[in-house]
Amino acid sequence: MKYGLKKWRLLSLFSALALILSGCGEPFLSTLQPAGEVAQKQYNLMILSTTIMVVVIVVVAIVFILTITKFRRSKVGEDTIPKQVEGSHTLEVLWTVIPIILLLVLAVPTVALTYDLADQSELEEVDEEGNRTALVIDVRANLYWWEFNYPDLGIVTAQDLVVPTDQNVYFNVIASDVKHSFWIPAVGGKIDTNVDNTNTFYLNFDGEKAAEADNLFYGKCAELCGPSHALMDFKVQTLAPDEFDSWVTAMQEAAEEEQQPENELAARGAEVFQEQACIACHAVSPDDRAGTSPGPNLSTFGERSRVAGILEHDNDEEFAENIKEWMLNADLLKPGNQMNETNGYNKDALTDEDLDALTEYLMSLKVYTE
Amino acid sequence: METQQATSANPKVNYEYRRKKAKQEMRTHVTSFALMIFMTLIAFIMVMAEFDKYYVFPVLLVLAAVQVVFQLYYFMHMSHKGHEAVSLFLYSGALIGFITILAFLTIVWW
Amino acid sequence: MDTQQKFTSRTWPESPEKTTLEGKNKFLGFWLFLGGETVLFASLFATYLALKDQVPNSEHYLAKDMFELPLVFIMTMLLLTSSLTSVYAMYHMKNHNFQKMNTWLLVTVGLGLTFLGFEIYEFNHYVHEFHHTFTSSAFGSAFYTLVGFHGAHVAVGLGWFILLMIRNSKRGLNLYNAPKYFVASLYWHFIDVVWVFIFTVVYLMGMVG
Amino acid sequence: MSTVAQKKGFLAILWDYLTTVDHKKIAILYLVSGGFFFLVGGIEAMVIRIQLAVPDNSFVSAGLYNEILTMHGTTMIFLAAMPILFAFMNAIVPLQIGARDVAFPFLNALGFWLFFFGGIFLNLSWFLGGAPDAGWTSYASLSLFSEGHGIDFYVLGLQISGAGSLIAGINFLVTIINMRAPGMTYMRMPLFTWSTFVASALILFALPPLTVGLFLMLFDRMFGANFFDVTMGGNTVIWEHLFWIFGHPEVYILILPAFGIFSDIFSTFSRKRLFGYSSMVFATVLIGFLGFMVWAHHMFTTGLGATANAIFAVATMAIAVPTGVKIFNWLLTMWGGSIKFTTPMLYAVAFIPSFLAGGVTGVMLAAAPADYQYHDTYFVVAHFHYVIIGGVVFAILAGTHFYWPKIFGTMLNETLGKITFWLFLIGFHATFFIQHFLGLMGMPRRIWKFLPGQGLDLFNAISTAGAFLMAAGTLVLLYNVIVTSRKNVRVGNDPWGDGRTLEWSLSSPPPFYNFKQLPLVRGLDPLWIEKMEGNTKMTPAEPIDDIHMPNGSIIPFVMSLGLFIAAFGAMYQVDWRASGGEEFVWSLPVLIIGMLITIGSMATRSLKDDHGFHIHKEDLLKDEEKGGKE
Ligand code: HEA
Ligand code: HEA
Ligand SMILES: [Cu+2]
Repeated sequence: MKYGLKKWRLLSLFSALALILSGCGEPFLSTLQPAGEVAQKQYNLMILSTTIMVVVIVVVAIVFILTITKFRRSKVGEDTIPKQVEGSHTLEVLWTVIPIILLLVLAVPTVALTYDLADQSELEEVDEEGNRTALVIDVRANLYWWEFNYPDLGIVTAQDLVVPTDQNVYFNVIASDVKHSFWIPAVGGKIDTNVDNTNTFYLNFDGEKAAEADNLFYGKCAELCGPSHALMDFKVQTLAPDEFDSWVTAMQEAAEEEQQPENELAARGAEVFQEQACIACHAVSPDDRAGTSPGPNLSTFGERSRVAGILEHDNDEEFAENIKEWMLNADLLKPGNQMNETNGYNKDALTDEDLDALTEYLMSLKVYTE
Repeated sequence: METQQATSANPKVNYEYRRKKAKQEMRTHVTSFALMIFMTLIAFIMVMAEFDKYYVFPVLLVLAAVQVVFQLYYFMHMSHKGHEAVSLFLYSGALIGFITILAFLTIVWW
Repeated sequence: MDTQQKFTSRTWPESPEKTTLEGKNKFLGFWLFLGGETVLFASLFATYLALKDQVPNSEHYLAKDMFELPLVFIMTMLLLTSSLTSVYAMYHMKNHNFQKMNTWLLVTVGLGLTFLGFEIYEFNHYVHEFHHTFTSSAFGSAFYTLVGFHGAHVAVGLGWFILLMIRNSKRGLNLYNAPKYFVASLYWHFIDVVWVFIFTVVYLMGMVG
Repeated sequence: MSTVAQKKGFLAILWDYLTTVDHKKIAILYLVSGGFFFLVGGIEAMVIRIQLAVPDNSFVSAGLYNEILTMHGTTMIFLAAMPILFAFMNAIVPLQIGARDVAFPFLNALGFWLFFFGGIFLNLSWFLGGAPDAGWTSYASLSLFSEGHGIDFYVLGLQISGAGSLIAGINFLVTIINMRAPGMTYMRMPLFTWSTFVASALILFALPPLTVGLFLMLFDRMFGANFFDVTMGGNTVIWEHLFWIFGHPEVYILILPAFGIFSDIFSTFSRKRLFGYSSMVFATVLIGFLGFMVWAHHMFTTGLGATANAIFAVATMAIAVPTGVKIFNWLLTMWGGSIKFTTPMLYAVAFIPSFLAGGVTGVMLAAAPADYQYHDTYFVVAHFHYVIIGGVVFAILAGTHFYWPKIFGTMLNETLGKITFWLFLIGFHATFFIQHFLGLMGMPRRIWKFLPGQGLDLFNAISTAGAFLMAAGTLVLLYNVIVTSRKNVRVGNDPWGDGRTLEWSLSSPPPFYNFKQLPLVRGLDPLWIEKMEGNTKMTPAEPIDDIHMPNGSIIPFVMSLGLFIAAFGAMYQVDWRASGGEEFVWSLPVLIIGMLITIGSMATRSLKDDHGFHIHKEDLLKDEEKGGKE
């Protein structure tokens, strides 16, 4: 393989690499299958740098293999005393200058892209009425859950981020307890959610690529934040722009009117929700307590792709089971999470009937799907 | 092991010469001390006089730097020979310290 | 040959601190240590500058509300003068005049102690007058840490001088302890160097804003 | 004098080591305790890999995983890699420059005991309520949030052992500047000495920011300060900066001595002088210098802004140039030589492609926008294990085999050595090569478990399998050590036959005063020069005379012990105050007693004159008659 490579031209090397790498991983998670402009640009830079590195490796490998095969003592003779060479100026210059050139080839696009990705001039743009045109989402990271607040639209969700495809989406990210990091691998690099102040960056979700990932990307927390750091996942649902608009409208309407329970069991569940003081931490209206809520907003809970970001929701049965699983074993499923006795959650106070009702109620919390 | 260095063939001459040199040096020390006091005074007066801060800050820093050079080169004898390694390391430390401070003034902005 | 050899002012070598190999090593090692201390204090200064006037709410006093120049001026004069007196001590050390050296060291210690006294008074003043404490704000933590680290250095320097004077009171000057005096005085000057930056950066620039 | 050592009982030997100020014995202390911590860190690594062998595993619990992960990183870097390198520096550098000891033998012992007690303190956390769990980087917001005393153990333990490292650094600097034998100019120093010199300079300047950072953390956690408490005006990014201003140079503190060891091994087993010696020296210094200008590449995603990211990205890439110079010089050293594949040489040869792979991924990480993707993923884990294991650990293993005869007077078995090598090499690549892809496929680092259905299962399993090979290699090495020291076949001055530098001109192990007469150094590779002129020994630079030696002392041990005790007091006084003075009443007295022990022993040291002793000329001559052997 090493010998084969050196005959190739740079370009074919480039594309071959890209091809090999893109075979890796799942489309909803892998950085190697970029599904948006930001990830694509970063991916291109990754490929460029990998290509340069392969060139370096090949050069070193050739010299290396020649050296250790040609100059073994068994070959040159036990008693040989080699010439004690001091050095060579020509060679020194050569292997100083060539790496510098290679690095320049990498450094220029690196710097350019650094500035490119930091460009936020679009945030300043306004329409005739003076409203911001760009979509802005305030992300707040909490011990093991995520809040997504759309300040210009007056709505808020948790755990499932909903975004339109093919437009830049701006994120203002911050953490409320300890530092986390906001990362949607397939769509673009991460940015830390500091406790000190907000960071801003943008992503762009490619419609076609999103379709390949079933319009659902995995998001991760990428900064160690405590025991359940590994489980601080979120999901990203992508919608075509017009669909997104109707989602927003639905959300806004749901915020206006009180939701009516679908059936008796759900109505009982709503009562339990109050009795057990779930409401103290969880809002159930899509405009409630953005930025201050101690627990995730549950207004779209019935539509979530996962329970607590980790437990499956493929069909209703599984969903119900996993909700109960969570209610009873939250501390085991996500060790160290804040839904605990100190914060007023007492699972022993839930009877089986209450649990059923609560589950029914939670499953009924939907805004956009029928 | 060698513990003593021969200073001169004639100890007497050498002794008196050394005494004189040391006295002279002590005199420059007193002078530099006076200068340091003077610079300190200027620094304090400038602040009391409430000049504009963009003017005061650089001057204050320069005064401090000069004072420190006096301390290092006269009081701490860095002007004497045999301080090559010393200055290399002290300046390296100062450079790294400077970079640290610069970073904290520019990219820790919250 | 021997480090305990007795000297007269005539046989005393020109650079007693560097005459023995041990002395030479100590001299260099201590300077290197000061190089490291430079970075240490730079980190403290950097932290202080990043946290200066960072307080939770507007009820807290800021640098320019608290600092008093006359006090700082006196402290500066004390420390600067002590730097000169320790130079005098070294002058006499090099002349092998044990008595005078000790006298000047004593003066140095006196000045240092007065400085420390003022510093304690100053801290006490901030705590009681302005409720500016180590735990009241990030600014407070940073201020007391920076200035306190310097104060601790002063205290260590004083302890060092005193210990040297006690341990050598009977022994007199020799090539074994001459380097010790010398590096202690280097330490003392370094403390003064740090103070120059403290009064400039913390107090004077703090007063300006 | 020297023959008595053989017949001592266990207690006498113990006392000998507790009080020793001999650099060669201190080297052994460093090697043994560093080796012990390497095993501890290695076991922790195995637990990590077992937990991650299959998806959704629950071999260890979430909190415990974080403790193990933190202690693995911290132990390996501070308590294994650094001390083992210190062991070689201590054992070899004074010999290489023709000195009878280091500049400050007493401080040398103090440095070791501080490291030792700091390390023990840190590891006692396992038994006293839980280890630190915020990663080896211990970022401020999480470490302030962390309950219990784990982080306090981290802070105090590193503070104590950090002081030890600083002392060691200064000691080596002064030794190298002041104690070189006649003729040993700077540009004749072996590369291992040079890299020790530069690494020590890095220690001198990199440790203070860590010290300050740890103090701030200590004040915040134990004394109510607010450096990192945002609600009180604090700022957590300060910790990140201070940590990395230390942390990046730290990795060069590890790799530079490794480069030095390899340089010496390459030239020895190629029978050639190092190619491009002066550019190698220059590159070492340059790497050390640039090492201070790049720390923010660990913080590309913190949000420092495009300009900062761009500057630090380019500065980071620049380090590839001097490192490349080194790689090519090593290759050219072998080129035209006569390469003998001994165990140390195998490691050296394998080091080139392994480290190269780690180095180039480093440059990839330096491309800031790409790092937004790599950061905090297994790609980074792969990068640094490639440079650390492919560089530092290989150098440690190579050095262990290479210098073993010089330190202990007997060789390690070559066949077993080669078995260790192949197991370790294959295991290492199997474990970490695949992790690059895990990272790119979206696996964050520091995760306790990964869930099924994300395409990460197979590669993780392979990675774990590789780790078992490394463990097997380590076990073979242990076995090797045991059997060869049982056999204890004594060896001569230059057991490898191709020694070029001064340490090989002395008996193995050297007499406690190293050089009866300081050698006259006539050029680079002084022993080689003499060999080529048909001499069997170095030409002495002085007549035989009395040798001045320092006395042993228990004070370094006691002084460090005092700090160790005081640290417990400092830590539990927090609980004492929290309980309103009800519980942990012993904490304050313990703090005071500990400090008194330390200060008292410092005072003892200072008040008591200790002039050392002389070995008399006659004894030296007698020693010589016996053949200079122990
Ligand atoms: C011994 C330890 C060691 C060494 C030597 C290095 C060497 C390098 N490291 Fe590494 N690094 C670590 C240990 C080390 N690192 C650790 C422990 C971390 C993670 C810490 C944590 O977060 O826990 C880390 C993380 C880390 C990051 C942060 C990643 C992140 O968290 O997002 C970066 C980013 O720039 C980086 C870069 C580099 C570079 C450019 C080098 C360079 O020095 C490499 C230079 C070498 C070569 C390039 C090969 C030889 C050169 C040639 C043959 C010439 C030609 C080459 C070219 C033209 C490319 N390292
Ligand atoms: C010198 C540094 C060093 C070394 C040598 C190693 C060695 C190894 N590391 Fe290292 N590692 C780090 C430094 C190092 N590591 C750091 C700094 C981190 C980051 C921590 C953080 O994120 O904060 C890290 C993190 C880290 C992770 C990531 C964890 C995570 O992010 O969740 C992993 C996972 O695979 C890993 C694996 C390994 C393995 C398999 C080895 C192997 O090479 C180990 C090989 C050794 C052995 C296998 C020894 C076996 C022991 C025996 C055989 C014992 C015999 C028993 C008796 C005699 C009692 N390490
Ligand atoms: Cu780094």
